[in-house]
Amino acid sequence: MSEDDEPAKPDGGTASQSDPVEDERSEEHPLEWDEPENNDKAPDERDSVSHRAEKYDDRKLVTGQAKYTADYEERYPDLAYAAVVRSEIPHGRVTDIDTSTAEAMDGVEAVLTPESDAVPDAKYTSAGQSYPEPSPWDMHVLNEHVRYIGDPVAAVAAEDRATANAAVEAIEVSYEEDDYVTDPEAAFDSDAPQLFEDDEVENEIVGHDYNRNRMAHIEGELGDVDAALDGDAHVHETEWETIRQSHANVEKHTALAYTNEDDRHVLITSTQVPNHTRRQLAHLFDIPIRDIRVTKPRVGGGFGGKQAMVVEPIPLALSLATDRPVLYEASRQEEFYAMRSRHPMKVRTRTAVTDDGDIEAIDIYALSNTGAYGSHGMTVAGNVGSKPLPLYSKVPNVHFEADIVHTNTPQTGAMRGYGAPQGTLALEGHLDEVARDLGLDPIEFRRRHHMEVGDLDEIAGMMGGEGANRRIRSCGLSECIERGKEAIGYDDLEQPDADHLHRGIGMALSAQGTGVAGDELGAAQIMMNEDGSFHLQVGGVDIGTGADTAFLQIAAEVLGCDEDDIIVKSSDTDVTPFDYGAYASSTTYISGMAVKKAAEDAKERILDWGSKLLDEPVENLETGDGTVYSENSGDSVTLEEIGYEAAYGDDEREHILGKGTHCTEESPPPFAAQFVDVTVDEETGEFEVHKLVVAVDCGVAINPGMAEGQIEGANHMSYEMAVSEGITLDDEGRAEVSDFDEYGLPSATETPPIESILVETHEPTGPFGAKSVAEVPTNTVPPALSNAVRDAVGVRIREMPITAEKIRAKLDERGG
Amino acid sequence: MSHMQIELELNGETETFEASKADSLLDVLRANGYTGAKRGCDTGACGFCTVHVDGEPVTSCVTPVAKADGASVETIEGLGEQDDLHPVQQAFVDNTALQCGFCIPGMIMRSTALLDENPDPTEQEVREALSDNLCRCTGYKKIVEAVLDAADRLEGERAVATDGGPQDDADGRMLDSGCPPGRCDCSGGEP
Amino acid sequence: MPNTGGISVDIELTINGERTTVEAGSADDLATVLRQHGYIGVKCGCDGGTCGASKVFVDGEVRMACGMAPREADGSEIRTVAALGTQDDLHPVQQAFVDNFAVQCGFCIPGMIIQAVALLDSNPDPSEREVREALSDNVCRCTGYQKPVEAVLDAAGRMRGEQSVAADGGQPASGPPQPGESAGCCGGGCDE
Amino acid sequence: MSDSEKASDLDDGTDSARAEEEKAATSGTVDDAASEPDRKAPDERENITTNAEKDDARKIVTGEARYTADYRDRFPDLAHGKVVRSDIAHGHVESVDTSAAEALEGVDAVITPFDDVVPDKLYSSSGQSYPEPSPWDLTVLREHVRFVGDPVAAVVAEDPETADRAARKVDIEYRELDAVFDPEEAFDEDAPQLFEANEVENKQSGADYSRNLESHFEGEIGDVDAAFENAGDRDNARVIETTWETPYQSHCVPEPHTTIAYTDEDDRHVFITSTQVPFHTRRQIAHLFDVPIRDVRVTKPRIGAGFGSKQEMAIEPIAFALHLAAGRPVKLEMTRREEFTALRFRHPMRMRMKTAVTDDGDIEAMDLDTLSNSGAYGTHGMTVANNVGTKPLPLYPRVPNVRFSGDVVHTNLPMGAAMRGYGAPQGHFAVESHMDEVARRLDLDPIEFRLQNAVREGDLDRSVAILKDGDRFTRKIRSCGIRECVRRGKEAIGYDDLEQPEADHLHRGVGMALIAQGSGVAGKELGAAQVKMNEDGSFHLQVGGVDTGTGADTMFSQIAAEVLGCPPEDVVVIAADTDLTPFDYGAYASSTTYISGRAVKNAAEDAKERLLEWGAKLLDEPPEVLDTGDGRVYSRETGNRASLEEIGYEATYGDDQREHILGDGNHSTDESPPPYGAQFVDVTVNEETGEYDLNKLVFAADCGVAINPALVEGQIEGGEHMSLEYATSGGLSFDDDGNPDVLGFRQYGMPRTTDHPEMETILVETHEPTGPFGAKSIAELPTNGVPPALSNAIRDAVGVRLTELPFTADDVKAALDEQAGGER
Repeated sequence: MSEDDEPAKPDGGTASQSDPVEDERSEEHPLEWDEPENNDKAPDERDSVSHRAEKYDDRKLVTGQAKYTADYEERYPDLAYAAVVRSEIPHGRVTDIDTSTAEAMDGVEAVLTPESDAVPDAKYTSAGQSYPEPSPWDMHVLNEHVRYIGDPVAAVAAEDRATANAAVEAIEVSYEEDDYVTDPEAAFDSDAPQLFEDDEVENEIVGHDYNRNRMAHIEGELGDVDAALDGDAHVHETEWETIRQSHANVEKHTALAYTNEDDRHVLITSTQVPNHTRRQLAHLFDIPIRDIRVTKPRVGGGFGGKQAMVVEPIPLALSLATDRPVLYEASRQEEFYAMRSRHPMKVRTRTAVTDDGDIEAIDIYALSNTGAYGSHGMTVAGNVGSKPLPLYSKVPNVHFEADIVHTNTPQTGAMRGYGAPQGTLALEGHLDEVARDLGLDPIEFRRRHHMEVGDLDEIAGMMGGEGANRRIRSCGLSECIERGKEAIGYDDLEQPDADHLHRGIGMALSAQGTGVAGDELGAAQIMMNEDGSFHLQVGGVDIGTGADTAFLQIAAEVLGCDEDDIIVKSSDTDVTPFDYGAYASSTTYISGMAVKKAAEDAKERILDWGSKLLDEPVENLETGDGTVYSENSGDSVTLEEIGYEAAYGDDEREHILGKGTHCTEESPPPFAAQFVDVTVDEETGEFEVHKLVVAVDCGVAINPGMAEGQIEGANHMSYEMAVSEGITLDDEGRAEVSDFDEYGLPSATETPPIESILVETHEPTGPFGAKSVAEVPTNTVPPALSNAVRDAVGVRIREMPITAEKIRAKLDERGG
Repeated sequence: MSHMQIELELNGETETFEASKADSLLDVLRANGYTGAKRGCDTGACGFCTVHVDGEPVTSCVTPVAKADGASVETIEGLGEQDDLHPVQQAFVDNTALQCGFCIPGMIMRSTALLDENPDPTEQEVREALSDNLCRCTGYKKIVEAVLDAADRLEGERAVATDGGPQDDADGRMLDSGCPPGRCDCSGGEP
Repeated sequence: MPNTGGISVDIELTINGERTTVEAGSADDLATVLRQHGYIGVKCGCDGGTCGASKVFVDGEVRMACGMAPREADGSEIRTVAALGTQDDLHPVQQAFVDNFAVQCGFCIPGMIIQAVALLDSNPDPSEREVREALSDNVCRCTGYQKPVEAVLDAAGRMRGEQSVAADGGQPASGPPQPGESAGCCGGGCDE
Repeated sequence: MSDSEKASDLDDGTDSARAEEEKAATSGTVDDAASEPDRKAPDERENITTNAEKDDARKIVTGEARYTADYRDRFPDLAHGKVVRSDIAHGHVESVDTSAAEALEGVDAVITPFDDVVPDKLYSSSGQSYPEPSPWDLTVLREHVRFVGDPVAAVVAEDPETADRAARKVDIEYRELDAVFDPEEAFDEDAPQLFEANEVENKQSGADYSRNLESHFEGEIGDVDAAFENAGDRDNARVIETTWETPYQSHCVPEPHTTIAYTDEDDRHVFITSTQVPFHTRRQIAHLFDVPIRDVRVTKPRIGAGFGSKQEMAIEPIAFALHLAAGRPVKLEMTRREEFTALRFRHPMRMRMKTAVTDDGDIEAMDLDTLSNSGAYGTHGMTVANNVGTKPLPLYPRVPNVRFSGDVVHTNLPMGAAMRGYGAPQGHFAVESHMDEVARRLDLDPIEFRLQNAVREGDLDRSVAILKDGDRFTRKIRSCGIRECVRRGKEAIGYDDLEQPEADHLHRGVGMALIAQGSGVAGKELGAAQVKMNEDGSFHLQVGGVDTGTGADTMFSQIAAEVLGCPPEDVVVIAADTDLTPFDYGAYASSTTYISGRAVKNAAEDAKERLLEWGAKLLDEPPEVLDTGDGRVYSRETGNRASLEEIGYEATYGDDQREHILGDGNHSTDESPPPYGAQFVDVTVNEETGEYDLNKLVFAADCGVAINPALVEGQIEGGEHMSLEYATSGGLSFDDDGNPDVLGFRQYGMPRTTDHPEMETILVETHEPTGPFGAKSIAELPTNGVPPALSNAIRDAVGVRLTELPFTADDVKAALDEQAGGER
């Protein structure tokens, strides 16, 4: 995701291409990177890195002993349970809340309404982003002005869940209803019902126009697109539409708040952004940051749904009101209608392409439906352009524009891919169409234009100013395409015997980023124990991806010990250093680099002690196999010996510590080539996906097993985006999905086999050459499946999801 | 083990507790989260567990809970809040009259009992009143000073800031009271 | 505490071999009761019976505990994921999930493992399709089911003794060696 | 300033220069100190020498502070332990019948020395450096019992009552052995022997277990025998010898030893325990139970004081074994009776002091010998006995001939161990009473005589290292306010115009004792700390140092705040958790301010460098002209300023570059500068009854710069209380079978409010260049003074000398009668 499209940054970025400038850029963004030694390790030199180290919490997970937030229940005998009263109307004002019956109920500890003292009335955004957030402050913890069916209005704490739910039922809310609007185009009308008065928003975003329900407008251009479009080249135009997808985290949003014996306001919460949440709670409740502690146990998946302070204010307010620990666990129904979802979008792509297939211009326009509130609205829309477009960084004229519009529908937010899936569909579907129009092989057509090592990518920075331009230092796209083709059997595809069955293959490329360029920070500390083991304290957040294990591997690689010799403590704002959190595919690259720096800092001290004990100059010494050894004499001393000597030695003593902090302007893209093998029944339109193949260049995979897991999970999510209806809404914007059985999450039987291929490149700016992997495979199945259907039966589906009915309709259209 | 129900008027609220006949009042208080009263000897010899029963200071570790049934009990939890201390508590804080603090809840309960019946005690009277409460850290000096200080505060209570603090400062921290470095005697030097 | 919304009842259960009487509020489902008694391996991912995270064995049958009233289970024998193996001595299915990286956030894993064990009891040599069928009502959001399916097939092999598992559970024969294996008991750290 | 410059700068022209250079070379401290702007005039201090409110004070007075036992509610399935102890003084356990106990409902387990969960390794419970300078002579549960109170078995049950009942049902059969209770008798060849050769590892110097000798040591400077001979032959000099005896003393820790042991969801073996030494305990548990150090987590909540009794892994192993046996969290809480009969005590000692002195009061030789009764086991035996000499003898570093020797002997009585003062109280009783006696016999003013010989700034002190080879630990005295202490103490007690009571049978006298201690164990300490800045300009401080109630955490926050330029409450202290905080040797040897505090200072300065860097960016001025203060970074030149909060937000969320401002610091040193004190006692003795009244205690202390004067006064007053008890009451006694007579506070004479005379406390500020902001230690110093000062005061009042603690009216009466008899 890219928050570098910040409102603060005015530069529309019409970057000229003239050579002197290009030279300056080359200096600003050199191809050569002065890389720390030992960062580039040949496979046989790697001890921990790129090994399939066992995920350190797996044994707890498979024995059911791992603790997620709700599992801490037992630790608080006086725990109270929260439940929330939510708006039943799409738009209006709360005129009265009758809490008397609820308050009279046995076991009810507190009932909070927007008027209660414990409920802050400050405006805020739930978006877990840098500060000030590039999202408008347009939310309240509890709302008097409700804007969608699901908006929180009141909250209850009771001594057990049943009582809390009963109390919620017993609360009477009266409304004065306002007109509402659920369609983004309609909402954009000047006479449409207006969701926000001007005084209802602070920290407004560039291009906002609340009279037209527009929370932001963004635009950027390279070269002169209009000129190119008016030129001789063919102009192609296509329109695409994407679904409202649910994160469907298996663990629901859950947070437990209490005040401990040291007066620390503690939140045990299922979050991707502990440090942002700490800051946001402090501002919202006007409590000093230093008095709040946010800690994250095991988390049952985030996918962006927890890159936000979604539920934490409710249990904290209730805990302050009741003076008891309070647990709030959202229901699955709330997950579907009152938490977060992927922005549904309409995206238009236009290109100017010459007959022999040179792309002269690309123009993308996106209309994003941000729902009732604006968290992540502008930045997600920005990524619709800034993630996929750089794939074709050689194209001279590029324009991207987006409007982000409010409707009286459930709130959207960050979701894995963060705009890139919508943009990738619009770009990769479009280019496939163009290629076929021109009678070119779609893959060859891509090859001619896609990004290569050495390119200076100005598109990523198109809206962020030249500072956000980047030099491409690693790119495995060609090999991804090669190996993907091979794996899917592109060149020798067998058609089914039955005439009405047609088999086709579709392909799509994708690029993501690795962290938010110039807007990330990670830090880590290491302490050595006398037995040669280490404590690693790192702010980075493991939400199930295995990040903690990757940290262990990176640290172990540097310190020359086994992963088991390191105890990792992560994401606890009282104990671990700062981190922006788990989003934007930043964890391995940013937090991992901070870990590497901390380990190297400690290693310096270790080698120092080694040289004392071995009586050899530090320059001769290295760590490995749990020892410090001399490359000259071959003498060695174990880390344990060093640990004991450093802690208890006679001469002098030292606790060997290391610290590291990392921030960068870089955000190198990982790449993916997606292949889909489909058979379509031209009579019914029914189709069967035989196989998904996705080849990914994530630089050096710190843990290939975990990297594959990321790819397969992301591809599954991407597949859902292509074939599932997502969260459908009725006319009032009410979610029609209330539980898993109503939501089209592909089951094990409905999910085609996924073959993941790791293409190793070396990214000099990443820890041991690593880039990111978590998001890029989320972007590719919709275009690749659309392309495959086109390949099989010649019809194009542009509106997700792809269904038999739609294919059948198109076939009929064509037939008739 | 035979169990029974015990009803206490605890810090102003009527509460009922499960208890076994063998339990002391201290056992029951601590088992139910009132851990302010400390267990120091189980023989009534150290005073760490001092609470008020019907207004009288008693060592709860040797008070059979059965005997306290129906009684009104005051514990340290019933006095002040951290940001709104009882004047006696505030005086202990401001006089640094505590170190490890294990004896302090008992010490304070004993002191409030004293000041209830004798609002203006002499130093000797304070020492007499506290003579059943042991302290290993302070040598009693600052504790005795704190109780005498508290007597003055209670006397002029209306004049004292709402937090019972000696200065207007909201949390009454000496640092914030602008005492000149090194020459601060708001920790109650010689009275 | 039990959901005393209404009356609460005592029910007799044998949980992982231990006979016990538990108090259950009438509003409680079996998952809640089990969780309250420390069997947190039973997860609740939905509002009842749709995600499979709460699967346990009730008298040998796989049931979603969240969709079951405690009374229904009165007197029955319950096995949760905790009964299968310990962290140092994993059940082959658990071991296969670990070795195949079939676990990410892990929230759905206990239910999935219970289902897999049930499958392999009845069908020691399932096809990939049969595995997918068996897991079709277990919701997983992280893995795309790819590695869980591979893990179950691998486990089937192990249980049929086709692949020998190292004493420590080890890696699947296919997997590359563990970095730790070369080092001594504490990464070469101890001087014995 | 370079090492050598510094060395020669301090060189007093004696042959110490070599030693100095060596020291400077081996220890960075001197140089560090010199290169720091460490000395701050009082008006430059923002957060030190201010009485910052003790960070936990409000929790303590509201009863919200949590001590170990108060965590019970966090563990719904908490089980409770109880120890079964030997009721014979010496013997072997033949059999343990646990069936009746196990049969009780609610009993989880009963463990004996023969169980697998109970390690049979030998270890020392002493929380000291590694390997401990104490013999490994303990086992967790004991088949060979050596005193009444030795742990033989333990029970864990669902509630404390059940555990007690079960413990009473454990039936133990013994084969009794002869016991010995007197240290001199224990010395005989044919005395019962407590340890077979194979029952001890890590033996200490001079051990001879066939004679129950745990350790023998001696060291000499110059030629003491020659000096005595020479003095004996002259008539302008004389040799004076005295003997002294001290009893057992109980720490009387308010909070009995308590431990909760469990294994958490991350498989970490966690101890919530009232300890002074979390990191030593972690290491010892790991070695004893053969689990990796990395899997053990030791954390300490609020501590109900330690005074040395918790510089011990006293009960943690039993709690852990019970946890392993029960498979659930276990709480083990000692009773007061166990505290008085089975835990730890101050070593009883007999001492002989001999000096050669000229008639005009020059001391030519000192010879001190001590016999320490270590009790049944050797924890801290040798090191405590060492301090009997190495703490007080340095009061007189100019004496050319000094000898110090000692024997540490086992008896079938409870264990001596670390206790506040750590040998120094015994030593000061002997040395400072002896000096007073010498002065009176020479007809010199005891105070003038002392000052004539006492330590001065710039002195080179060898006697502190008299038991060590080489000059490494010979120390340069860089700060010494002892004369100022005496001057102001005299004034406060009214030494020069003492009024005698009207009544003829009442006699008033004043006694004085000089006192010295150390600041940490020279060359055997390590402290470390980390500082992390939050975006609002507040800081998290992670430090290994252990606050046992002294206010150390508050002191840490003041030191960090002084460096970082913020108020102490902006420093959130996270301390003494082996998983979360850097390493620390723990709270003992008066090391916390000097060692851990210095580590905090180093860490804060490391973070300050980064602060100034960021300040430089924001203010666009070079870091050199910037400093921190008042919640800001400001320019000394332009006066421009940026608040720490601005810097925090900029560093965390800035556009250009970001950084989490971190600092870390370590401290270890060969230095251990002595704090000094002068104890004055004003007493009135009734010559008819021997009864005496203490009119006033005055203690003047030089602890360098007091970081928090109010907390320092608290330390002094508390130390004097303990010292007062030592002189006037307390002590343990045993019957002929070694059964304890003292079972609780009722039998033990711990002074109450009404027993306390008026106390006056005087702080004499000096600047110790090697300490954080000039600080030295304070906690132990005041524990040493009252016995000698009272002995001297009684001598002053009625002319008799009391040599055996505690002093009762009967002792005084007896002495008076003897004196009368002598005169007759």
